Amino acid sequence: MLEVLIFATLNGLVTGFLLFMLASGLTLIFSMMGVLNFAHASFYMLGAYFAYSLSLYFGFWTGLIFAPIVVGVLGAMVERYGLRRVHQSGHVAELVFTFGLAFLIEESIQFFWGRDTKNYQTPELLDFPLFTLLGQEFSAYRGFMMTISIGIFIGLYYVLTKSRVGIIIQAAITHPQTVSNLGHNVPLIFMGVFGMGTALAGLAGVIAGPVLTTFPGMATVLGSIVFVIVVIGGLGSLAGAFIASLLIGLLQSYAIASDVGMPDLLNLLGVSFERGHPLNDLWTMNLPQIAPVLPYLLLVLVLIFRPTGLMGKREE
Amino acid sequence: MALLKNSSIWIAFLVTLLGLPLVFDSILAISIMNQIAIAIVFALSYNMLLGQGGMLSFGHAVYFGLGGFLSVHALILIEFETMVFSILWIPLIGGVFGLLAGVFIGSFSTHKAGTVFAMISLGIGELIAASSLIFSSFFGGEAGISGDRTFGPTFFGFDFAQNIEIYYVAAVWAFIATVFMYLFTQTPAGRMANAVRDNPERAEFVGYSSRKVRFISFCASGLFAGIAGGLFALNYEFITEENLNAATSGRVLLMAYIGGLGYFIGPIIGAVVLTLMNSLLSNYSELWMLYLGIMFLLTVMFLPRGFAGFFMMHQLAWIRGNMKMLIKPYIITGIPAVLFAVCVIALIEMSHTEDEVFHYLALELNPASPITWIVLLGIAGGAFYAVKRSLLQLNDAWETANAIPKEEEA
Amino acid sequence: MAILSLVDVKKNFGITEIIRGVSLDIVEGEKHAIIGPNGAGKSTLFHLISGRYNVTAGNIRFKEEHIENKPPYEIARMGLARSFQVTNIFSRMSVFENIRCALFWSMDYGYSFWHLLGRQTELNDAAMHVLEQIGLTDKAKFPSGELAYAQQRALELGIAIASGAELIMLDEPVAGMSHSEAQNTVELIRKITEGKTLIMVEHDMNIVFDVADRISVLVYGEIIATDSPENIRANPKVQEAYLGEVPSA
Amino acid sequence: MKNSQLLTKIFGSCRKPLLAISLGCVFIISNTSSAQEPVRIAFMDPLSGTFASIGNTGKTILEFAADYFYNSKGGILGGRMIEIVPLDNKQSPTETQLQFRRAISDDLHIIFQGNSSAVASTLSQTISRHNRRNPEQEVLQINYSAVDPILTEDNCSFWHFRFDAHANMKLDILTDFIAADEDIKSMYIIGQDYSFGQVVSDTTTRLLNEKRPDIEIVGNEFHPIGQVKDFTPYVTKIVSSGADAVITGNFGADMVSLARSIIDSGLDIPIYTFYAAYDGITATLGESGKDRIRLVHNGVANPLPTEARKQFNRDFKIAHPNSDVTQPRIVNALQMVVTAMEKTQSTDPYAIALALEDMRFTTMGGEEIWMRGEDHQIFQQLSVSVHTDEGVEFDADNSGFGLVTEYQVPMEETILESSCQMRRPRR
Repeated sequence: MLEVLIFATLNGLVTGFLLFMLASGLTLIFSMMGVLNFAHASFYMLGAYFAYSLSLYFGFWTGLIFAPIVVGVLGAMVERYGLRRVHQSGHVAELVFTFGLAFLIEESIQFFWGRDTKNYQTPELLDFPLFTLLGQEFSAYRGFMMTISIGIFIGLYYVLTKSRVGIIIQAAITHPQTVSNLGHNVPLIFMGVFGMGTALAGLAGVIAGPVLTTFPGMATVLGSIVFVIVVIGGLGSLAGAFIASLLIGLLQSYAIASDVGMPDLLNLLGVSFERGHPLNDLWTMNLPQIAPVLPYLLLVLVLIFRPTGLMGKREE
Repeated sequence: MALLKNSSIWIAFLVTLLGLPLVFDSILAISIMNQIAIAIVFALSYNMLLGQGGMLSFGHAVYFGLGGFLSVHALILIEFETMVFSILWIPLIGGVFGLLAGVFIGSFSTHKAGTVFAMISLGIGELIAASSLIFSSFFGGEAGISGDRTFGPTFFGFDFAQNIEIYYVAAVWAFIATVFMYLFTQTPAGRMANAVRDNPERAEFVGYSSRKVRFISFCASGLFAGIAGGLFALNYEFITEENLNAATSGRVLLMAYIGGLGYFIGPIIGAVVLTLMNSLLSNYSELWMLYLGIMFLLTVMFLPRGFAGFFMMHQLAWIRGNMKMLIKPYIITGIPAVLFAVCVIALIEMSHTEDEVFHYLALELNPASPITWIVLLGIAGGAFYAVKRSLLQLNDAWETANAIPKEEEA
Repeated sequence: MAILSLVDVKKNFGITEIIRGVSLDIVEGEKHAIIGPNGAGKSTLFHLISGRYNVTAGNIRFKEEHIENKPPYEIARMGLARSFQVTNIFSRMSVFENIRCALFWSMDYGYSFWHLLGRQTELNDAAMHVLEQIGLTDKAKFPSGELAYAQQRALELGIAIASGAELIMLDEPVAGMSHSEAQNTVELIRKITEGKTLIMVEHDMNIVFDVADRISVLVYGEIIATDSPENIRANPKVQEAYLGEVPSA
Repeated sequence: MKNSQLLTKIFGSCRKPLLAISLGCVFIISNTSSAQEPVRIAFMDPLSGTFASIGNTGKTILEFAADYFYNSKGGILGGRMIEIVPLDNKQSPTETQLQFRRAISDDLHIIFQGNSSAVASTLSQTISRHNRRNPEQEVLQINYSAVDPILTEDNCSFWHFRFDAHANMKLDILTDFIAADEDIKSMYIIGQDYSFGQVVSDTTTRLLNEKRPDIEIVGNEFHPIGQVKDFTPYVTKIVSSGADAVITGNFGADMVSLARSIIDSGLDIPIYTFYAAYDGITATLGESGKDRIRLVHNGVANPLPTEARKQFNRDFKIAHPNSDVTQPRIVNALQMVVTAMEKTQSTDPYAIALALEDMRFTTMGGEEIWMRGEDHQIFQQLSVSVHTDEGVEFDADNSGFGLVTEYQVPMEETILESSCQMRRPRR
């Protein structure tokens, strides 16, 4: 049981950090521009596909460096030529725009790369077990994923708290109006942040592609979860997003690792039902089965009892 | 008074609904019209939330789906004679259940509008879609549940075995639902929904709890979505989990948005256009979803108020009798625009085909030859340039057509 | 008799005290102005009375009933109406609809979804009457968000007074207006508050002294004086608060 | 899609035949070569969206087989060509209903459908209802791939024929194969949380209990279909359970992700599957899955039994270099349907159905297969094959990897009882 716990924690952390790479960009975009970017996970998917194509010709490492850049540039262009135009029509229009964009990106990916699963492999350099614990290997690549994610977190933290641009961005998150009044070029900041955010999502895609499978549905699988994280974490709070990412990563991982369910609860209460009972589905439900929907449950509860999110500082 | 004044439009609407099968009587056409009738009710119910009440929902399919599931269960009960009533009332059962779901979910989710509401609706939508797969004795798992509408008392000898009979049922229900949804906008509750959408704070200072106003709209919207779900159940005699999941919620958002949120007729246009595209386009090209995505983005970018908004833009020019001035510039811009679209589609389709000869409109193109590509690209480029140039003239014409005439200014 | 009375009302935002113990009685039928330098807490005081903010301490009674910490809609239903300093209308609805929405509750429509508005002659006439009063009859069908500024201000007033509330609170009703527009608005205010109680925040001293029966001076969250216009003008504390500057007559 | 078809569809639904003809004549020149009306067969599967690659491959095989065996040799029924009409159901039960109505509208009475048992059972119910209400306009369902046993058991229908072995038949063979492996002492079952996943779980548990009571089922796990980002947490449980083998009914991305996670964790145990080949899966598993992944399927993989079968594969590969003959059962189904047509000299679904019942047919692979009349279930030889790159004459995804058959069971031994009580229409 111990190794299950340890590996569940490790897996949870890997997923959590990965989610944070997506959530950090999204939360910046959301806080500053008020845009809930539905297409954020689609940029993650684009990252994986670009990196896959690059890796075919130049190897994994080139993909790691250039794919996020390409995605970032693409993201900045989307902001410049799409979102900025839609901005005049209000938030709902922006949201609907990103909603359509997600749809279009998925279709375009199927158009250019086809619908098959892509054979995007981990680099040979990292193709060895980092350590073996109680018969189970922890691959070096997962260690690498974690390192990159933590590196990004530290880098982001440093940029946002220490650099001038970071301070403007921080201010723009909590007081978007004031910053524009101070004469900063807000559209440029928006474009930059959107580009940065999507590049981070792209990077997440690059490193997740080989282990989580590169296929056209990979954005959908992750899409709304990232949303959930941003909202649970709280509007305008990077720290909140960080905590929520880890929370959700671990929550899902533990839920799958656990074997408890309603039958255990019923045993504890000394109640039992026959198999033919109309609510049989309910009495046989177990935690691993509902693990993927736990984030949504958490989302609804958080929003009902604390609409600002865990660490949110401002309401809309 | 206002009712009487508008009654000619309503009669025209009813006549169109009932008369369409006389014009288009193929099985396919009836099937599409059935879908349209259902989609109209569903999209209008969504517009009650977003367009009228300012509540952006990502989980509206929940009410549609739950209404539909209850309706199919009702059909099953009728089949086993546990209940005896005409299947004509099935949509009402769907509606009542949609309403109940709305009352329950609305009681905690309408506290705020904006992002909080949107995210709660997303969460609830995902939760219910996921539970529908877990509780398979009620929802029937991924295969769904199915019934048979030909049981129960007949209605003037009709047993509803044929789709055309169900179409008339759906058309009448769609008409009734549309009338009631319109009338709702003409009541104090409907107007306050607009007021709360525009300015929830001020609404409180004129004596209304914005939460309660939202709650009423939300329940009404659930009711009509449930009716749409009931119509769906009658039409297809089955329902599955996919009818209450996020994809269906997304589709109704697209319908309402593309049609035009601010106008009562908008969602109707959206429902018709999207249903037609969905059922016709998909058989002509594998890439139809790509085109749908492109069209959708272009609509959001260039027609922010949807198709209805685009038509309404011409109201002023129409009133001033200046529509004539616009026809020529529209044609001048329209022709290269269509040409551009045709070429781009040809290029996209050609790069996707495996055939040696690519049939396109009246042409037989050779995808292997670079000349084909160059020519198409050239035409597309030229057309694009022509559009850009003529847009300026169109803009001028637009300004003149809408300009305030001299005497009015004075 | 006091229609509205505040007893030691306090409001803190975090550690900042904005209102520091305000006590004030408004007599039924009087026209009362609240003046004070920027940041004195005038708007905050309005928000506390009308229910937008909860009080930190103290109590507020309107017609002998406690209204502190009640939601705005309940206070509004008791007959207290207000306007806003920043135009706050239902911008995507027509001018007529704006007024009609303000009338629903007072004409007992509640949350009705069974009355068809087209048929409510009395309601519609009442709305048209308000439009007449504020001079927007010819703009009835116009989208309110596209009105000129002064007209929006007039509509703002119209929404506040439409319900026929006994106590009307106006937050800087003439802010940003030209001299002649302001004069018209003052006339309008006088006309529509006939026989009612008025509380007004205003910076333009001409108007304040023109309209008000009594004036309270709010400085740093405290009322330093409440008196007739003449006495206020002569009050040295007031003069000091205005940086030694005697409010010009 | 051909233009004449497109036009007739547009104008057909507009009831303006004259206009359609006058506009359509431009294209007719190039498309009407034979005077006789073609025999039109619908192919209804996902052709767009997430599952499109499987559907498109099926369509390609069916079209190729029709041309290869019949159209290039002068057609059937005395010179009529076979025309395959694709209908895109997006693997959605709702869309299936819409497409079914389109099929009726287009006068299509034979529908090939394979993907998803949920879709197959929706279609079967819809067809039964339709045929009952519209005598003389019946439709026949040719199910070439949906394996939920219920379709030929409790919910069997006269109008439904299945040309694939159902899940219980396949599991019977697979568990025989597992039971023969003395090294396996414990088994982990993991699958998607839906009907097929549950069938795999229940049947495996039951059969292993009968055949090898000493094999312990150390895990029986369901995960939501298509929603799992990362299978590592599940694999952790597999590792800690100490299982000697894994069995799964997963398909698509869920299959690839699961296999990849198992391989990445360094767990070296065999994985028994149904759908772990072709459509990009073989290429993605590649070297890392070699000799570890086994599939149960009908017919045989490498080495292919007859020269005719090999030649078919080669010719297919020439025409469609990026596709594979993933489902030879589609070819069997087409050949049997055509045989039934020729035998009755008719395209009437009722006549075809009667002719198909208890038909014995020799495939291009040289084996005799049998369509049982009582439940409309095909019986043929079943195999277990391994994912490898050695001895692979016909690979998958052009990856060099493919399937090599390790274990074969002749048709007679695959026959199971059926609980089907068929309601037969009267004519």
